[in-house]
Amino acid sequence: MTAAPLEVTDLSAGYGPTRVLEGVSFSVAAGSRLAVLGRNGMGKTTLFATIAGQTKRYGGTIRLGDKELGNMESASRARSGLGYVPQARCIFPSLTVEENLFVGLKDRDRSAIEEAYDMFPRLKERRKNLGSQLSGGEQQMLSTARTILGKPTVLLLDEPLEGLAPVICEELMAAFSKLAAAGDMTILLVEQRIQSALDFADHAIILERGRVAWSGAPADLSGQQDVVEKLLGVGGLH
Amino acid sequence: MQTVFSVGTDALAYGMVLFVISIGLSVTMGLMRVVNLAHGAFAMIGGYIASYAAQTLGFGYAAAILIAVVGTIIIAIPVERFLYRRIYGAPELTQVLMTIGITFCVIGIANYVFGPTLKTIPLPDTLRGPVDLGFRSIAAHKLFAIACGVVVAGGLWFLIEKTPFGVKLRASVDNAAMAASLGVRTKIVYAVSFAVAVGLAAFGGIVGAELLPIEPYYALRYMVTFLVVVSVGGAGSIPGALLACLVLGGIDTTGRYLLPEYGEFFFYLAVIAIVCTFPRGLLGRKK
Amino acid sequence: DTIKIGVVGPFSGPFAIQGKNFKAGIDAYMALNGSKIGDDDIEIVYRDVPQADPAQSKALAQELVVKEGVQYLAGFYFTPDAMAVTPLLKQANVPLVVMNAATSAIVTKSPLIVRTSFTTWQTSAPMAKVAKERGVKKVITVVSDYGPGVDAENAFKTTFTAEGGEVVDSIRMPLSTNDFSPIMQRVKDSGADALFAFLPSGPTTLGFVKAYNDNGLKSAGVQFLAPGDLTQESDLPALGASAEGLLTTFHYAVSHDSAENKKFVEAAQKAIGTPAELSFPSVGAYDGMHVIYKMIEATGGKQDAQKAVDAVKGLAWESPRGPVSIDPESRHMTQNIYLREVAKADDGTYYNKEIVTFEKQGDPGLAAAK
Amino acid sequence: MSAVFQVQNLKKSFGGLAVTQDVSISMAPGDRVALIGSNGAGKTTFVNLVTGHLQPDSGKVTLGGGDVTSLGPTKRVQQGLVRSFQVTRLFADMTPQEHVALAVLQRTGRARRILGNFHAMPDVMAEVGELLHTLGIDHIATRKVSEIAYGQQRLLEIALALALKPKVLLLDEPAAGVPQSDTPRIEAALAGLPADLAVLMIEHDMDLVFRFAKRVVVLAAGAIIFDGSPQDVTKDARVREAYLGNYANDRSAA
Amino acid sequence: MLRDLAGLAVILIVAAIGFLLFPNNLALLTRITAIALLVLSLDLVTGYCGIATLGHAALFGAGAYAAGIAAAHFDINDPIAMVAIGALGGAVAGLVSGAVILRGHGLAQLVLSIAVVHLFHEIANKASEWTGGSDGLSGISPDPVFGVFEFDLWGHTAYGFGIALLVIVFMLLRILVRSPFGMLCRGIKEDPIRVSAMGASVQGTLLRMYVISGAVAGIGGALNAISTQVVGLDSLSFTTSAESLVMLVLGGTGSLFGALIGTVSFMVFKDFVSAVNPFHWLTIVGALLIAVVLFAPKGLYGTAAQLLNRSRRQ
Ligand SMILES: Nc1ncnc2c1ncn2[C@@H]1O[C@H](COP(=O)(O)OP(=O)(O)OP(=O)(O)O)[C@@H](O)[C@H]1O
Ligand SMILES: Nc1ncnc2c1ncn2[C@@H]1O[C@H](COP(=O)(O)OP(=O)(O)OP(=O)(O)O)[C@@H](O)[C@H]1O
Ligand SMILES: CC(C)C[C@H](N)C(=O)O
Ligand SMILES: [Mg+2]
Ligand SMILES: [Mg+2]
Repeated sequence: MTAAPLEVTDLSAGYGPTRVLEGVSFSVAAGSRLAVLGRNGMGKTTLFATIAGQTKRYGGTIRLGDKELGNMESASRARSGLGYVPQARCIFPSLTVEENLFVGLKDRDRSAIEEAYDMFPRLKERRKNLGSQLSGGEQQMLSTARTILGKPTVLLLDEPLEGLAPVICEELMAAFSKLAAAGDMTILLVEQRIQSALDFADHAIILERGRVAWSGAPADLSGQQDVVEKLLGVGGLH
Repeated sequence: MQTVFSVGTDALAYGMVLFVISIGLSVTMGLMRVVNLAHGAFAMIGGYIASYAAQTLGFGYAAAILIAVVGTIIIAIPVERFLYRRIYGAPELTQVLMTIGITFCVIGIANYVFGPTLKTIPLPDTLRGPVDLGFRSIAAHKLFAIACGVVVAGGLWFLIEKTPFGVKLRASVDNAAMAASLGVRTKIVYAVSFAVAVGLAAFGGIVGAELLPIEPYYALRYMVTFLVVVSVGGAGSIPGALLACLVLGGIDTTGRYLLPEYGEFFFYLAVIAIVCTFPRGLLGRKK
Repeated sequence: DTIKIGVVGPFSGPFAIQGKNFKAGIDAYMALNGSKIGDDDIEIVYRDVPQADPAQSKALAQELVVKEGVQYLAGFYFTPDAMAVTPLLKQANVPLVVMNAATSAIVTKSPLIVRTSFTTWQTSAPMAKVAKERGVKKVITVVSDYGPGVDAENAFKTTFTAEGGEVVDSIRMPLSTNDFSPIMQRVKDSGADALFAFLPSGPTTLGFVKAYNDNGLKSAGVQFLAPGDLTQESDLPALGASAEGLLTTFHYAVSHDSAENKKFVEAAQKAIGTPAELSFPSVGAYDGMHVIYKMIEATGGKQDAQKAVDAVKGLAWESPRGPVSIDPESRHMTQNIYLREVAKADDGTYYNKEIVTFEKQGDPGLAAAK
Repeated sequence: MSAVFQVQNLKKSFGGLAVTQDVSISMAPGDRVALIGSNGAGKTTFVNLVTGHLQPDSGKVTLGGGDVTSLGPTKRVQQGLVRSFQVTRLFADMTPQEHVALAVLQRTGRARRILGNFHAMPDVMAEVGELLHTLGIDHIATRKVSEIAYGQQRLLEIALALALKPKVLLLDEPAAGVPQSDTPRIEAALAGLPADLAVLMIEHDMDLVFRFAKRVVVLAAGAIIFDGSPQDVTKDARVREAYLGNYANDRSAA
Repeated sequence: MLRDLAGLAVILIVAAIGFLLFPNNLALLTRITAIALLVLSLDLVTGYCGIATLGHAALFGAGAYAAGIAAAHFDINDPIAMVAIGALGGAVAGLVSGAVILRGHGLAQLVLSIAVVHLFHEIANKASEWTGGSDGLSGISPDPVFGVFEFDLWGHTAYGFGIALLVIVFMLLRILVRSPFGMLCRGIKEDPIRVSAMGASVQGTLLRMYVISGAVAGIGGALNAISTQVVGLDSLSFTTSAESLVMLVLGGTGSLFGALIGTVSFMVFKDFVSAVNPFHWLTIVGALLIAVVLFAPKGLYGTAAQLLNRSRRQ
């Protein structure tokens, strides 16, 4: 599979009566890496969930490759190449690690599960464990590995580093870079560790109260101290 | 000694009949997480169709079973599409309300269409009458029920634990939204599972009709029994349900033999004891 | 004027068929005897109590009296439901005609009660004589563990022991029993020559009778004796061949051979729609209507409960079940009890065939209670 | 100073997997300890054992000198041993205000009252308001928890633990999921804790660990491989390899 | 506080409307009142504590039998004393069944509750010396209330007495559910582990609520015994339990108004359709339940409240 472009235009979405996203537009070229930044509760998770078809979309369009995802069901989006690693991990608690991975395979052969084990040897050790019996970090690995097994063309990663040991974070970011570099996937990343996200991405957007408040290249951001402080609330990048 | 054997045989037979009827409920309740109080209603529909096919249309037993199972599934399709689909993942109590409502309707309709009398499904000659086991005689249809129980248990266990479909079903139940985001077509998975559960209910209703006869109130009369058996076994666990049926069938049968006037006490005390010792059921799925 | 009669019975739920029979009996009576007495129109107001629920029964009876203004209360399939309304009668100035509930004591609860059905004592006691006559020495009783079951057990035991027979064991089984194999095993092990059983009419009787056959009791020659609840006509199509030859004692069989009954059955079967559903509660209701009509005639349509009841004390007539009369003392029916055998008719259906008649039986249960 | 909290030879295995192997730790009042270790090293399990949510296979936990090994979780909390959860456990239908109020009421022995209402208890309201303010979630104090963002839930989780005024506080990844912009709030809340309180924090955010901890304990495969000062931990080869990776280099460089 | 008074006013107004519209149906209205107490009591454990139970009639029946036996066998005929005994009986039954039911969770809990109500039922059936067994306990003739108001055929006294009890209980429960204890119970419903991590005893709290709930159900049972002067086995049956749960869910769990609305609408609807068509009303009631799930998934009150909230926000 080769990476596909993603284009979001004028998207608004939310939960029941509460609107969270308003007129969000951006596009990501095939094979490139977008960092989605923003403070607590600004709608990053909502944005990803809407693209994945799990949150109510009020208006706007989402195009993946040449397909309009608008009213598609989640399953069809996944089959069109969308991969989503949610912030809440959402592993299947009553399935074993291996079965969890199996679900992510889509229609690939069972033997492909080994790819996940290569990526996270820890999972291989725990393959017979139930999802509910994994440690926090192991769940995070499982969640990421499971989605990658499905060979998505566009991958949405919502805070994939949360709860992972520093060594593993490094390995994982390296793995993501490799996937992107191989031209297999377009990657969108939400990450609290801003520096890691900026190091990884070739483009960034910042959400503020459900709107895109800034958009540009990571390098530009380092220069704009005021933006960083206002939109990200941190004293400076290091 | 002979008595022990004899009571043991009864226990086995009764337990297996319970198993065949309730196992479909273990699928809806344990795997699909729907507290399906209408399970008995589908078993009853199966029984009615079989009875109608055999009595009125003159089909043979095997053909009647087939017609009834297929017929029940066909009836269940719109019910699943328009009613059950709305309560997957809803709070348990909402499911209770909906499925009791469905049960009431089915009872009312059955009463209207078939009248309030008992309906029987004539057995073929081979399954009729007693069979001599040497130390006692037992009804042939009970042996048939035991055989059905074994086959159903094996088949269902394989389907759920060993096939890709089983994995997808369990994943959808754990987290439907996530399963969908991984490309599982959860609606289809659910519909198929529901059809399997309903088909099993119908099958059980027919095979068990000799002990639990078909009449409109069937749907409520045995609801508690099914519910108890499935939960004691651990909802969603095929071996668990089997074990529970055998244990409870054993306790019930022994109790009724030794102290019939306290049979009910034995049964429910045993239920309490088992549930307190194994809060997830005898072989319940871990969550 | 319109005179209203309030009828309480199980018109839905597991006993719906018995309620349906109430209605059939009432409809049949009104079809044959008109729905007018003098200038008064008779109107029936039905209220549903699906399962024994005395509180609901009382609330509905009260509503019938106060709101609907009924002059007569009737129906009542279950004893507790009938019992519950007895305290109302006097103040409401309404007689109660019990069309089924079969516990002896009901009639003692108020002088305004008349019963046109039977009591379990009344239908069970003659069976002891049958057993004795047929040379049965040892009997085991098996009954459902609730009021009527206990009545049946006591009635049979008392009479049979008085006749010199022996009851080797008495089993009371929970109403919820589905699998009777272990019970039959007990019966077998008890060494009794005969089994006396009571189960309420309906689904469980099927499993019971089948278990009797399947566990080899029939082939071992253990006789099956029971009051007629066990082989009510509406259950017979299901019981079928497995019930053939069972002996029961009861006050009414649909097959009863008399002109009166032919007329009744024809009308009642028409009323119920499905002829095979006709069963004993219909005759209780039919005769109950007869009694009420007589009461209305006697009072000229005026509401006077005591006068109405007094008017039918000692009343005798030819019922579809045979000659009957209202015992002035107890206000319960004196009637024939028949020994019947389940037999196959020429058309392949099964029916209760009357073979012996015990004439003019009162209620031994009331005497026993004293 | 004598130990307020002590764990001796704690062992636990699941099936064949030894998750906690002979762990002993003791803490004195005022200690600020960070417990780190790679994923699946057994940190959460350790907390569960200590708080009584899991039963150890062997070993002993003492609190303020008394053996609490056989006590249930509730009793341990009542004796001042409080934890926060790695995966938030909150009451979805209740508001942050109600959460914290409940904790305060429980601490002050009023949670079982069947009369009255916390809105009418000025001391409770004051304390709740203050805590929510410290953690920066007072603006959503009356929203339902199910409607607030994950990061805010994490902060509430911490507020709950603080409201119980523990003697020993165990924090399981308090900053995971909390945006960088809000970690200072957590640090501020921690800094404001009474000096004699002993705190043990599990955390993968090394910046936070090094700012907070006076002592670092490293767990690997269920066993303690390091127990010492933050300065020394970055120099320990095993820890660097098993856990810190490049972080140690960055740090010594910075 | 304002809502309390409003609630009180609504109950009284509805009670008065009931009285004026159906002056000849007071027996039914009284019965609804008694069942409303049962459903309120169920709401305490199910709606506020999240305990799934299909056996709550055990507490109601225990109260009814306690009051009934006191009257029939011990000549305690003062209605207020009977209510007190009923409350006590219900509380004891609550303690016993709570102790059993609280040992399970979810489905297991449901099954335990079913077992408990069956055991209660069986015991009452067996102890026929005391309870009248399946024939029902009769011979209950309560004295006039305060020695003045006789229980009459028209049911005026019973109705007034019932409404008075309902109002008192309702007000007390309003206070209870907003108290710290009530909040603790809601917490347990959402996440018991979190509550125990706060240092509160989950089992102890729930058991306490069960006892309170038992007392409330017991009062309902006693009212039923007093107003109908009989107690039948059905009062502690599975059917009654299940029906009360249906009423609660219909109205909306977790709010006292929901419990009341559920009871009134279910009972009135059922009475109405079963009077119109005693033979096929079950189908219509079934359809009603389905319709409620489809169109008012949070129950009648819950959904109405939600709609109101939404329109207010917009
Ligand atoms: N289920 C929900 N119902 C109502 N509102 C919600 C719901 N989930 C989130 N929100 C609201 O939507 C807004 C955006 O939430 P979202 O989870 O998208 O933020 P986020 O940027 O991912 O934050 P975080 O960094 O904490 O993960 C928040 O204000 C939150 O309160
Ligand atoms: N109930 C259980 N049954 C079997 N294994 C378990 C169980 N609970 C935890 N484990 C295993 O024990 C190990 C330790 O888990 P623990 O949650 O303590 O790790 P942790 O150090 O907190 O990791 P993380 O930093 O990822 O949260 C893990 O490998 C996990 O898979
Ligand atoms: C034997 C049955 C007709 C008796 C009836 N159920 C009663 O309670 O009296
Ligand atoms: Mg987020
Ligand atoms: Mg952990």
